[in-house]
Amino acid sequence: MVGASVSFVGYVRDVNDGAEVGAMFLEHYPGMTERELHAIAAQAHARWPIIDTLIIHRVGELPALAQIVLVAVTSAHRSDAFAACEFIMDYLKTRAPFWKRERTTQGERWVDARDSDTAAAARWQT
Amino acid sequence: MVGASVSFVGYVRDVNDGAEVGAMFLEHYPGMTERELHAIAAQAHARWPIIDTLIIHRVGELPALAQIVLVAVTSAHRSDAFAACEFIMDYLKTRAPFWKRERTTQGERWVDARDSDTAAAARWQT
Amino acid sequence: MANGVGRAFAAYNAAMNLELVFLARLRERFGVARERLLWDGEGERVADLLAALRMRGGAFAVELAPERSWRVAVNHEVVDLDYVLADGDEVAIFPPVTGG
Amino acid sequence: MANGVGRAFAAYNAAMNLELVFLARLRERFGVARERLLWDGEGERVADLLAALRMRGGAFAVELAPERSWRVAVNHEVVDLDYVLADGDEVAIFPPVTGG
Repeated sequence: MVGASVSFVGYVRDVNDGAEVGAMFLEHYPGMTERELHAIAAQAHARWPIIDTLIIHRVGELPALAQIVLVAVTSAHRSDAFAACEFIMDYLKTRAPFWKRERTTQGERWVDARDSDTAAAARWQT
Repeated sequence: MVGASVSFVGYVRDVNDGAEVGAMFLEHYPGMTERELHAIAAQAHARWPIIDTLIIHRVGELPALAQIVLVAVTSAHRSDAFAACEFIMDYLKTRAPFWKRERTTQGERWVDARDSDTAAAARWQT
Repeated sequence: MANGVGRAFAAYNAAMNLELVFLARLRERFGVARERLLWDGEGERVADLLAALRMRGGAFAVELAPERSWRVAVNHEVVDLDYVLADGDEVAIFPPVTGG
Repeated sequence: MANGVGRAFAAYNAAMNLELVFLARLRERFGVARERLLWDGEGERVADLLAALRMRGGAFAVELAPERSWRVAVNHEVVDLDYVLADGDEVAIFPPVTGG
């Protein structure tokens, strides 16, 4: 029985590493990306007694401040929904095949992977 | 700049401690309850670099499966929003002046405080 | 004691007006939600007021027994038993909270 | 080697058809998103294929250098350099992911 629902929404930043970001292009790998999202959700279900998960990730051209990703988790008790939602986001950032290219005032550039995201995902590997 | 938004919704359980719950009455202490919610939000702002918080808590008669509470937190980075949202919920459960009375198939009863909620709130006191 | 009248009154016998608020289960058991009390009992601490309420017997004696779980807030802020009351205080007594 | 033809073919010189996929920055640098390759090079491991791609020089040599960051997936699953390729495999090479 659903007692708790936790949801996360991520947005396109309008500033990153000092440059103003006007838009972003999100590339994915059709087939592998869907497979990876299912695998991430299955891992969350194996770790916590959660009821349902929803992952929506946009691809293609996105303007600054647009929503990129939604992760929603329902569970009987709130601590499981919080943990599973944060786990899914940390894994999405480091494992799901998505690549961001920013269009800034200084031109276009591919976004590099962040050490902080890798560290966040590593927390769950114990 | 908002990069992340985490929100929590709590629902009226339709089963609790083995009894079927048809509805719930939520009592509050006008004046003190509002004051306590502001204090909880202020604590979250003092602990994490978050941008905004929203707390909505319903009172009065609520049917089973109705939404009781919404907590939403926005921040630049997702870990701050997750932590602050869970912190606010843990404190709401143990400090905010709300009392639940359930109407079950076995009659009406006031809900007792849960040890698990007290333990969850104690996590943040370090 | 917010004004000269209050201070003068207190000088005689520490009498003060208190607004008592009972919430949730306590409100139901006592059959009262709010009560205006002219408090001229012994002492000015919260503990003294609670002792006086227990003297009423019945549900007051049962529910406010020291081993039961209740909290006291004065003017919307949780206080402990040594808190010293003042004229005009709103004193709320309630069971452990169960919100969210 | 999914069928008899493939097996017979492999008996001669281990030749196989591979579908190469380049993504994101690598797709841009190489100027190609997908490439069908009849692979009859030395060895059947991912490492052998990468060595052959580096021999093309240019952006391939630069971007696929061992010290650069890239990942390889075969049939949509990330693999390491010792993974043994088979006829019909889809081999994707891409930079570290930056989703969410």
